[in-house]
Amino acid sequence: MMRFEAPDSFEGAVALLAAEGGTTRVLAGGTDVLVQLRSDMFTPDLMVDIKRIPGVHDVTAEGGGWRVGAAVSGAELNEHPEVKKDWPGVCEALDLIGSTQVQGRATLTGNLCNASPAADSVPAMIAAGAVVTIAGPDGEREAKAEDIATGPGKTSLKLGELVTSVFLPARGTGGGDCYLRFIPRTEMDIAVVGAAVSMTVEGGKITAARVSLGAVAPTALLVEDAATAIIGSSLDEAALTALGEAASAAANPISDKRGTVAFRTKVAGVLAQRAAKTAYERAIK
Amino acid sequence: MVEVALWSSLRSFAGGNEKVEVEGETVGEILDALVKAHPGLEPHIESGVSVAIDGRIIFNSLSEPVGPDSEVVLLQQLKGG
Amino acid sequence: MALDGSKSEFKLVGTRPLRPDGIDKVTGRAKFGADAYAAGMLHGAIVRSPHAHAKIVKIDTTKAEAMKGVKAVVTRADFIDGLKGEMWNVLENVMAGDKALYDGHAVAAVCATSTLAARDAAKAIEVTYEILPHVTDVDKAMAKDAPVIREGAAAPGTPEGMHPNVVGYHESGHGDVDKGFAEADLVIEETFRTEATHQGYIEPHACLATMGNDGKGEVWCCTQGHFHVAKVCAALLGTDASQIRVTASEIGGGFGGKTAVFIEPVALALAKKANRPVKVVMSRSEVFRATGPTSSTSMDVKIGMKKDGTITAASGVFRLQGGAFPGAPASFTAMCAFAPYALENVKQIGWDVMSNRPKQAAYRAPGSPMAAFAVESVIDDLCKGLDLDPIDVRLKNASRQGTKASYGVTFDRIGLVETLEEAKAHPHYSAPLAEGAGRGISCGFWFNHGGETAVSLALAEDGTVSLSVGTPDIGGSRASMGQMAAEELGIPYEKIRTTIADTATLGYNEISHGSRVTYASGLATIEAARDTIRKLCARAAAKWKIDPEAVVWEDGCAKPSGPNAGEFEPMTLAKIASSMGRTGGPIVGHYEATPEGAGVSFATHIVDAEVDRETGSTRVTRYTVIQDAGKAIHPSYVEGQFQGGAAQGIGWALNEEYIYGEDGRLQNAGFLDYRIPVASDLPMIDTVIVEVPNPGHPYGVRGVGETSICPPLAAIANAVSNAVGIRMTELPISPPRILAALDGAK
Amino acid sequence: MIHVNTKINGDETEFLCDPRETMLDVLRDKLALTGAKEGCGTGDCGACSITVDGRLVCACLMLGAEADGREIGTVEGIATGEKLHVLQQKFLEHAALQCGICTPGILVATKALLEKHPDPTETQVRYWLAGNLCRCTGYDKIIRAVMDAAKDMREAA
Repeated sequence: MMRFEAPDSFEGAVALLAAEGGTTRVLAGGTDVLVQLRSDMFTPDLMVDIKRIPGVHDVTAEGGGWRVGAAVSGAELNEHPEVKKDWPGVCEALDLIGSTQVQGRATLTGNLCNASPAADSVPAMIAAGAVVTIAGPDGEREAKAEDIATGPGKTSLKLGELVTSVFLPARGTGGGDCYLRFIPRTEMDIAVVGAAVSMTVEGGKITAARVSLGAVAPTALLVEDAATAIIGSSLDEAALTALGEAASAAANPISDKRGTVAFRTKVAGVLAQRAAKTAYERAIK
Repeated sequence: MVEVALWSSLRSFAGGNEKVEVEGETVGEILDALVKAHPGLEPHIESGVSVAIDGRIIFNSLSEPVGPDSEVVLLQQLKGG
Repeated sequence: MALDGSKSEFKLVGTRPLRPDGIDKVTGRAKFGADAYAAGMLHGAIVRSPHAHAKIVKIDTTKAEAMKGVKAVVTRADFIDGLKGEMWNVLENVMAGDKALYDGHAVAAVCATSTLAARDAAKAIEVTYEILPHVTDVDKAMAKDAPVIREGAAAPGTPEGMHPNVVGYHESGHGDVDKGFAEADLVIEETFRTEATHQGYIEPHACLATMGNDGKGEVWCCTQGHFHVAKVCAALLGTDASQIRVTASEIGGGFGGKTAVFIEPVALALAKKANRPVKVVMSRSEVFRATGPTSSTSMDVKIGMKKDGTITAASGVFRLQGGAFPGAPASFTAMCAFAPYALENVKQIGWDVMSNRPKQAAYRAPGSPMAAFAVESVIDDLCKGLDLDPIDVRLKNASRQGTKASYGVTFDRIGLVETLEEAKAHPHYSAPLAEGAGRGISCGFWFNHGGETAVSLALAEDGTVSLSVGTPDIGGSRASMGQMAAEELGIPYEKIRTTIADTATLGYNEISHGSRVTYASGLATIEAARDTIRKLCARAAAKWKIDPEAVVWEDGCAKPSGPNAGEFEPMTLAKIASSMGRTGGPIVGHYEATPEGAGVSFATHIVDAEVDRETGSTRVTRYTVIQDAGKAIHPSYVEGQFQGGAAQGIGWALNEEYIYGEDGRLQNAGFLDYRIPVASDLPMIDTVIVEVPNPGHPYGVRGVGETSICPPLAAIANAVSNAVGIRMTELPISPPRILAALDGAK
Repeated sequence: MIHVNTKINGDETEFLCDPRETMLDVLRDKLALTGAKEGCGTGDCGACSITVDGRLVCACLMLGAEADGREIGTVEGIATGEKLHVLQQKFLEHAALQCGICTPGILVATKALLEKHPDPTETQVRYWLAGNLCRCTGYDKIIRAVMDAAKDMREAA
């Protein structure tokens, strides 16, 4: 029999999770957890709802960046004009997940901790250099977004740990990011390929960049070769070609019901190029 | 006599003929006459056939009248979605 | 019952009144299959095979039976023995016997005091399987070494020496195709494949059943045919059809998929054993895994054409996989394939093949859309090869009144030419096309159906009317029935309430299928109204002491037929009804028949599609449906059928498919990965209603529900093939397939 | 069992639920509010659309236990007494439903849309409704009904 708890502090949540001898799940938006429950894929012994914890619905300015609470929904984040201005790629990535209804609940934290290789917001967070805060029995720690998922459905979180917020760093001037994904329909599908690019542009030249790919490996990839391909360029044809090739080369996908190896490999390059173009336009605007 | 057209896979059960002539004034009488004349047709007719009379497909009604000049075509049984 | 020449002016037919069930449906009050509750009700859950093909060695229910709240468990042993033919197939599908035949095949069921308790108990039923080799592909299932689903299932006429999985054969045609091909200037032969698709109704199957040990049962369920449900349940449980009373709930979509019976006999068996009402509701994954998808196909089509566009010969071989039972609509596919064209030489062959998949169920014009995909693709390639306009070529070869159809009959009045002419004149066909886009057209054909029908029409003392029909309303038919009754009786539409009567209160009605409802129940409604009118006239005649023949019915009143009949004030329906108890008793009109004049129907579709050549993504940007409706009773719902068929066809063409893994398990048993079109995928869908009256209906009605899904597969395939310059021969035309084709062409 | 106090369509409501029961299970099986339908149970079809504190969600993707202290809106609360909401009236006039199983969810979703975007474009309506599957209509008449209702509501405002 599953237990349900809704603690009013992260300390309380950690205590519940750490004390549970059986399996546990943290309930933020629930858009993955409840699907697993209904389809009998996974029923935890303990479900901990964190939405009653003060501050989890808040988006707060911090050191030029933004701290996004663990229960901030896609709809809420996309109604925040300043975060949207600084990190349009992260916002659009979260917004792409599921329907309007799912947007009423889905969170960055949940998308990250569900550890699906195809999670839309994860490549965007990785490209953005997002850092998450983790509460646990040994106190608080921080981790890079790319260090959370370790494989499909698996995370580096230890017993009793949970993510309390996501920090999007200061954007600074000349910054732009973008996330694109390929799906067969226009909405409602899981990404067949996802690509996020974040960059800083000074005087028309890209001075810094991060490129991340989703759904082409067991976890979202941070592709340094792809970033290297465009850093120093003004995103000319040669740089774009090199970017596409680097992205396709980094892709290590499987064939499944959503796409083939050949398709994903090729489209990873196409989307990386298209995302880079949009990120560049946003950076120079 | 009414001339009845058979679909190709039925012909081997009626002496290889594309068309056979039988007596009958309704769909039911024609089907009975077909079985009587060509017993090999019985399992096919038993498992269900439709009969087209002058272009109209008769799905179930055995009492549907058939004239001596009617075009009569046996079809595999039709249903829909 | 033939077309009533005198009826050309209509007051209500052709208008768009609000549907009588509308307010219930916009307020959430309408009761669908899963919305019924009964005192003391239990919840059922079904245990399903996770294997594609396996011997059932043992079913151990002891753990489940010991669980809290569990009231009964049933297996095949709780159903009747000794059934034959299709009833045996249905039982075997409803509850597996010795073998599980597909992933999702029901093997046991349990009921408990809550849905959670029932689901938990279902998980606790231990089934021991011995896994057998399986096959899910149609061509592989016909191969010599294919695993045998079942011996001895072949229908009479199946050629000898075939694999036991081959269970049906159809061959028809006329002329000499070899001679015809020799006369052609260009002959194209191509092989096509389509994957199985699901009807995808949004409401999962649901029912609530009670059954006592006296053999009397009650069922509430969402079905296209509640009389059929009663018949099947009685047969499977060994009781009398008249002892099972079935009420059709509101139905949340069917499209053919709810013509089959799955859970109702199980719910009855559980209810009987537990002696309490039992509700069974399928989950979405059960719907995909265990209810009828359409057949998957593999098809070879060869067509020859002269330089002037004349088709000299056409032949096709159509192989359909229909799941683990006979019944794939291979004969329909074959018979529909070339029906739009007047051909001197034509031959078509259909194969019905079993595999380890769920038993196929009818899906909107079963078998026809796939045939059109193959045939209309080849015709387009011939047009391209001979530099001819695709509409001109179709017009040149189009079937007309008097054409000897490819499947043997001679067509009566039909409307294909009219749809093609409308298509050619439509602004869509001549609109400029965006760079990189393609335009496709296609024709489509469906037989349509009549079927057993009974309708009853009772007057109330206040002059209002209760109309009882026996065909579940799957798309607004209560509105059109009300319109037809009101048209005949000459009273306001609002004075009629149309009800779908249960199986105990009306004569047998065939399922709502074959696009038959507006045609057959409509015809019966008109005739029941005319029967009522005869009775009303007789009452007036008795009052006036004149001959009933001297009374006519006009504008809702009985009137003397002329000056010779005498001079009397017209009597309204309400006036006659108000005194009916004292003038001879209740007035009820009725009509029972098997109308056989369903007119065949044709459509032509035009579609524009844009393809992203870097990702293989296709967007449908413009869509026009032109179809012959004979006579549109309620044009809004006719348009709705056109648009719905087109949308389903778009899904079938581009994204929808059953995906089986190497293990024979269905990999996409949910709306997440079984990708039906969403609102943002589609453009507005323009419609043109062509009205070429059906000679077999008093108002000229032809069924419209099914024909609309026949052309889209081909129309979209033609548009995409035109956009990318490569013939796409396999559905769905998914992005990976398009990219692979483009890469292959480089 | 968990004891929950909530407000549904403005009415104070309390219920007991199993921790595994979804809000949809509670609405339908405990409270007899069967307007919200289960088409998938996995958030893919939108037939169970409700609002929670004004935010559009799928009732199947929410536990009943989460409703404590929230305000829930369902299709049963859209009409005011016997007066239909403009959207409901327009859906009838445009024949925007065939079978009607998706209609409650679509009405709840479009009401939320028009409260947020009173003057939406066709594209906006289509994307907002992408999570509400309709298999009957091809969406054409639904989109027309929503656009027409939006126009009337703007004019009345």
